Amino acid sequence: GGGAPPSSDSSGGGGGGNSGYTFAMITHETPGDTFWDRIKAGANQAAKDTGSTLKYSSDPDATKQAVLIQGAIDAKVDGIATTLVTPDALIPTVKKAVDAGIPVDSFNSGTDFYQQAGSIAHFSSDERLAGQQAGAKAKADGATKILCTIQQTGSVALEDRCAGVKDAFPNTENIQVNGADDAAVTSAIQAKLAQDKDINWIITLGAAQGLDGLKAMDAAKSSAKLGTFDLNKEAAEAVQSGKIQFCIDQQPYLQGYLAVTQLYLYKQNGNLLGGGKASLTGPTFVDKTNVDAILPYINQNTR
Amino acid sequence: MTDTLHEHADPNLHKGEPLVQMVDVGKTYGAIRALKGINLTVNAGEVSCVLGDNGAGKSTLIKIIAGLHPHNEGQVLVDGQPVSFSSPREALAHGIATVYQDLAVVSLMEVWRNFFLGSEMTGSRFPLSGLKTKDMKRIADEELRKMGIVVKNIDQPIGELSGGQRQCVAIARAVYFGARVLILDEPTAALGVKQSGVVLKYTAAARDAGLGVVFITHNPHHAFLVGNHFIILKLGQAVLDKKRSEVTLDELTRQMAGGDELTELSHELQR
Amino acid sequence: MTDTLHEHADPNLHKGEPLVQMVDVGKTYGAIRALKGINLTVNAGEVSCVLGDNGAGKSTLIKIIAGLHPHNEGQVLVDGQPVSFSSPREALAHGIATVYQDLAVVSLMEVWRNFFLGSEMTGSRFPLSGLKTKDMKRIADEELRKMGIVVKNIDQPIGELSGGQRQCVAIARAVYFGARVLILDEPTAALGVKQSGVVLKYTAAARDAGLGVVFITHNPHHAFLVGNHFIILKLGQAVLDKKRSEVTLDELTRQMAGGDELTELSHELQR
Amino acid sequence: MSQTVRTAPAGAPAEASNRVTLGLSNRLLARPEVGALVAAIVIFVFFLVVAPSFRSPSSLFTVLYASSVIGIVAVAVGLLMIGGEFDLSAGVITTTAGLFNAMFCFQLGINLWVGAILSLVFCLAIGFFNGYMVMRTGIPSFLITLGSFFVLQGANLGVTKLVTGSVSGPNPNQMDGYASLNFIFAHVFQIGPVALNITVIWWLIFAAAAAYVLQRTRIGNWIYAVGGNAASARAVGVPVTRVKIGLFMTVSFLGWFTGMHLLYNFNVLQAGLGVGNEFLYIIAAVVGGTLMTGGYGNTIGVAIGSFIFGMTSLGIVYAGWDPNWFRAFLGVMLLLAVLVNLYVKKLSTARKVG
Amino acid sequence: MSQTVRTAPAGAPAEASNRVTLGLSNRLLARPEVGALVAAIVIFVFFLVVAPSFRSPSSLFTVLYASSVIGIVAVAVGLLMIGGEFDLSAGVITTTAGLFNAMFCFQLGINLWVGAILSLVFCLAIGFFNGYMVMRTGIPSFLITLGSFFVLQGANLGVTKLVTGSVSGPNPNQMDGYASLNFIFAHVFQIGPVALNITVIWWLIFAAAAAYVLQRTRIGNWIYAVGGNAASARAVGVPVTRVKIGLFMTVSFLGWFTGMHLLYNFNVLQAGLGVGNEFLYIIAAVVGGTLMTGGYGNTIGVAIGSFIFGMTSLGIVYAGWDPNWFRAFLGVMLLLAVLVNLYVKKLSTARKVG
Ligand SMILES: Nc1ncnc2c1ncn2[C@@H]1O[C@H](COP(=O)(O)OP(=O)(O)OP(=O)(O)O)[C@@H](O)[C@H]1O
Ligand SMILES: Nc1ncnc2c1ncn2[C@@H]1O[C@H](COP(=O)(O)OP(=O)(O)OP(=O)(O)O)[C@@H](O)[C@H]1O
Ligand SMILES: [Mg+2]
Ligand SMILES: [Mg+2]
Repeated sequence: GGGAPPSSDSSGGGGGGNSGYTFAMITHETPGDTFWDRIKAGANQAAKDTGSTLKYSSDPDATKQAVLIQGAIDAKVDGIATTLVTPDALIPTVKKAVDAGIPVDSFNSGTDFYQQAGSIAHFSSDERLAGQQAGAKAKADGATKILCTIQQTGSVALEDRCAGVKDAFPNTENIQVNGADDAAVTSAIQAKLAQDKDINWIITLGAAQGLDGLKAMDAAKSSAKLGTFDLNKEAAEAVQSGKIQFCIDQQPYLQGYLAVTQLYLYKQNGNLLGGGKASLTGPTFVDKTNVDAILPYINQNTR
Repeated sequence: MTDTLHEHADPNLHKGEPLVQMVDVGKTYGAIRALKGINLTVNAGEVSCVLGDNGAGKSTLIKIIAGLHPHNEGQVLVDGQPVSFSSPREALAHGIATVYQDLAVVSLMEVWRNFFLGSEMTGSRFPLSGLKTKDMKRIADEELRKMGIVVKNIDQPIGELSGGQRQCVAIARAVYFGARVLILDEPTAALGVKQSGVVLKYTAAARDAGLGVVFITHNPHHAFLVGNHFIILKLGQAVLDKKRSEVTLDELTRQMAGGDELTELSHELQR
Repeated sequence: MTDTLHEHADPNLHKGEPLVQMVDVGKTYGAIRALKGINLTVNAGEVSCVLGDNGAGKSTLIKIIAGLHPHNEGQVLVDGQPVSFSSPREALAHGIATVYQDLAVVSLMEVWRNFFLGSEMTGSRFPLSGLKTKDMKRIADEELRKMGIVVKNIDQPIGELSGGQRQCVAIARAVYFGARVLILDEPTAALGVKQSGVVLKYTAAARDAGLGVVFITHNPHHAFLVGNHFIILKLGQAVLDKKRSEVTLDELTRQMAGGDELTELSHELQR
Repeated sequence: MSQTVRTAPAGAPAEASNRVTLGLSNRLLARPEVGALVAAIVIFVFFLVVAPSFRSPSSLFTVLYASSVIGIVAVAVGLLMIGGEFDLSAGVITTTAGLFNAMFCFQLGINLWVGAILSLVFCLAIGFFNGYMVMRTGIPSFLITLGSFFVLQGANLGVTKLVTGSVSGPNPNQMDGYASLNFIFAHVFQIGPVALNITVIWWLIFAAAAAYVLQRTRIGNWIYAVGGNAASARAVGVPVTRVKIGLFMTVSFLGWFTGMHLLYNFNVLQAGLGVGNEFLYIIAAVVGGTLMTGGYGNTIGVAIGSFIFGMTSLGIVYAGWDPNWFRAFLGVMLLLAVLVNLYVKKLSTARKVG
Repeated sequence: MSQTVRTAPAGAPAEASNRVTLGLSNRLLARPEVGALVAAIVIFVFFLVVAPSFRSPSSLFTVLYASSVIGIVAVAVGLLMIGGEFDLSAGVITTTAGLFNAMFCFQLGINLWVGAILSLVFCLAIGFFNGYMVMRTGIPSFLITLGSFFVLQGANLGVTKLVTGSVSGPNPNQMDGYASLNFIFAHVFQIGPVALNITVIWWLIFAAAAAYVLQRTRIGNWIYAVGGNAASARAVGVPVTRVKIGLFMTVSFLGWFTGMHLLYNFNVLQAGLGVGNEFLYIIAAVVGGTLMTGGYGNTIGVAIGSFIFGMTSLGIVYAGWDPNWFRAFLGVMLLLAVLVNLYVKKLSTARKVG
């Protein structure tokens, strides 16, 4: 495993050693995305710190995610942490888990629905809010027209981000790009920049697409500015060198870590975080002012 | 086999009555001309033989009657009505059954299923009613035995049979279902002497039952044994068109192949 | 055509020398027995004829020699060495060229490409060296003309030719490339009298050039014209195995088909 | 071995001598679904051993449910593949069906039954279009349905955005007709400790019905024929065009059915759902012994193929293997299933009777 | 019309009578790539009209770049399809190639050239494995390569995670050999106002080379033959197994090549990249006139197919159409391209000379 923080021998929340708990984490990850990798890293660290076993599984298709939750119920795990990306589709199954006496907490998406689902706590960033703040930043920077790229067709969370940008700055246009192919993303953004010369700000919804966006601006000789959601090493370095204005960090590591730790503490102590409200892990902005402090954490895969 | 034919033959057939007529029919495949100005009449109770060199257009001719390719020129009349079949199903609906030279069977399917393909026996007319599997197997087996073909297992995929056996299945099927006009494209080519004899007997029986038969062959001997009418094609055109009474076997053979080549050859090869 | 043969024939062939020997060969397809206890010798400068009913196992026999199916029992010797070819390429490397009854050509490819398939003419031995396209077209055209086949366009996909024309291409190819042993599976079945004559002449010429020839046919007349040795198969076993000197055409015909069926038939059908 | 060899009297060798009746065991082995069945059993036992939580009956029912959601459409896709064609729009049409129903009724405020039936008509029209275009133009079905795949995917998103302003459809669970539709398409029977989703029952019914049609009816005969050799089938009078169009419509019918399940089970459908499932259907069919080139296969086999797929993808989770390697395990399992299938088929033809 | 009809003297009808030499225009129309070319021109003109920003030369080069990244692998996939097989692992192998190179050199700190060459060897081994399994077992290539698709996808993720601790590969841009590799695989030539990526040149070279091999060499003849009728080809002595394995290795070679471009152009590769591209390659090949069932096609056509795909997907952006409908437009465009292609082919055979 990569860069877990050098933690002293774990002693989380009053327990420690081998707690004997098995928790299941079920997400809508598209395999091979650095964002989800951070979530897993946090969750794994939390499992290690609390001496629990973590079973992770994922499927981007909500209906199959529901089946995976059902599988966790069948396996009689001690707790379930799940994302609620399509709340209506997942709530019935989550309720089944609750009925079966398995505590469930939720993270990443589904802020407005977690209580209805019977989830004990929720850790997320508000996607729409994040989008609004990004839009506001661009506006303050003198945006005349914003391009917002969506790398996965029909995803609620991504649509929310762009909708947020549009809330803050109505002259925003979306395009769909193929997130599985950097070359395709680059040429699509390049084409859009050529088509609409008014665009002087780009907001991408993933770090890799942000870097593709830089390539596209180079090639199109565009002087637009770019901000992105999510962080990775290269994006952070681009922030450092001023090529990317900001990265919006929702601290995925923290989401994963908290989701598992919450389950552990709930089983161990009945602790609940958030006081009946969702706990926000973001949005936080990484820009020139704070990137130097954050970069080391990024390098160890915890931020 | 004669019983099979009489059972299935249309009772309203009258000898000598024209069933299919081709008037000045022509056909091109894209840039290639395959047939031109063909006149042919298929009468009930008669065998029309079509002979000709390789590539002369014999198969093309019968594919037109069978509804597999439409013709480009001229007219095809069935029972006096001009038709242009757009599918073999329409031709079959007019009682025209065909044994093709090259597309006889569906290799992956069982022998009996191939035999009944397109004319399956079912319990009722309802499209989802059960097949009479047992009857079909029995009949297929019987009909093949009548031709002297004993397949090792009637449930075998037909692709596993030998070339001649496959041909026999196709012929037996056409005879069994051919109610008015029977078209045979080189039926005896892949067959041994014995099976050829059986096919010729079938052909004669079909004729006697009042069917119109079109018999395509390279073998003037076979043609002369059963034919009432002979047409020789060359490069898509008819070069001979005569009644049985107007022609002799020798003339046929000579016209077909530029003379008694075989006899000559046997002299030539004699050691 | 004789020149073609002499050009390509292996000069080290000595008449009467055994090229291919089958000793007690048997073959089963899964549960189905196709051949049993076959002994056959193909000598240089001789034509061995294999006759038999449909499904008797003739094609199976030659597929074993040609390397298409391995045999299950017995031994196949080529030039005295036991072999079990795992692919036709190995058989071809031993100079064994075959015309198959059912898998002759690649329909979508041009006539001349089919003719040279597997033995293309190239500028050098380097695998990416250019094809001698012009020469190949010319030769293919010439060789086909020698058989009396004139295709309308040598660049046509071979699937557009008539059945007999396709067969001719396959035969011309095998003769052209068949350096030591030539195997023909019912080469004359789809052919007219004239083309059949040409094929028989080819066969005789190949024999005279010292090649060993296996000639499979249903037609005892054709067999008798060229054969030195006759084997009749029935249900996978040899029921007759005689030299030319030991047999007459009548006997062959009778053995093949249970007697002079054709003559009988002609009486029966006479009107 | 239990084969019987009937040998005719020596006097009549030409009549029936080497005629063969295969024994039961050989006839069984030769069926397309048996290889898949053996593979399924091997994989099932394997997971029973390595994954303790796989052993509970409720796990089995979860696996059955997951298999059924793939399996229902896979039955139709299997039929279509036996008939020699592909349908790449089979995955997204499920979403189209559900979204159409939900949005239509939500906008007009009418009973969900009306929307469900209109949605069915719409889906059948898509299937008809696919089949008609394939037969009419002669363009391979892979391309035609790829086109409709893209168009439907785009329309799912575009229309949903247009109508609801977001990328997910409206929730129908407060609307008229919900209860009865929910019962038909998504009811869960509690049988003691385990939950049996009604889709499992539907799946088995559809698979059995399709197996009957294939083996026992004239239409089944025609399906094999058009897949095995369309030219020959046409030549003997099989209505090739009608059969193929019917098959495309069957796919869209069962796609609609699955869409109804998704809608009434999950209530809200995202417009991007279903993409990629078309290949799962094809995988299920092929693992179940269907020939990619048509003319050979069996829906019982396809059902087993769906089960293998469902079992494998959940089994890996039950076994708790490293999720990073999930896809690799899945690939290895599929290859194993196919190899076992092949091995069994080889067995069936290698056993001699002569 | 410009056809010539040579009619032999009447005295020798059997010799050469209805022999035909097709005119130039007919011979042109009959080529597999001409339909695609016409379709490409139609779509090109269409976008010139509807999308003003499409008209600048730099837009053309952007389109060419996008086409080349799909097109390089599509050349090999086209060859493979002419040879009668599929490769579903062609998309992910690009990522495997890049990740292998980056991680290997990063871990051992050696020159990138070493890693690039080892990566090539590794990719060729995968191609060999695919081909060998297909030929050895007789399982359809769709299934075998589906298996390797899953395995590679899983391994990309699992190995990267194991080695780097994250799901993206290391950045090679500070390592030895970067400059030269970057030049070969990802250089951008500035020609006046426009930027020409070197991949475009490679793409044209590969397409032309493949076209030469197909039309003018023995191996090309064999490729057509194994795709058209493998049994017949084997019967006349074509080494079917070697040809097919060679084709699979060609696909993995060009997959490796594209992977190198991605690595040296974008530097950091995420492990999940490349999934789904395998179908774009197939689409490009089929739109370019390649027969799905093998035996017919042409790499020039495949290159045009890639261009149509690149042009369509970017043209929609240049035209500024509603992005929600992107996929729907794409689908309609593809169908149109295929229909135009078909129409042209019909024209070529419908013109009479007799
Ligand atoms: N589908 C096709 N496309 C183009 N040309 C064709 C097609 N089918 C046949 N032809 C051509 O039409 C001519 C006549 O062919 P046809 O098959 O009718 O001959 P045939 O008399 O049956 O010959 P054979 O005795 O060899 O079977 C041939 O020159 C052949 O090349
Ligand atoms: N691939 C196969 N699988 C199973 N059985 C087969 C296969 N090929 C041939 N057979 C069987 O083997 C026997 C011999 O077939 P073969 O093709 O050798 O006959 P043949 O003598 O060439 O007949 P014909 O004169 O009709 O061509 C037949 O009963 C046939 O059904
Ligand atoms: Mg013919
Ligand atoms: Mg044979």
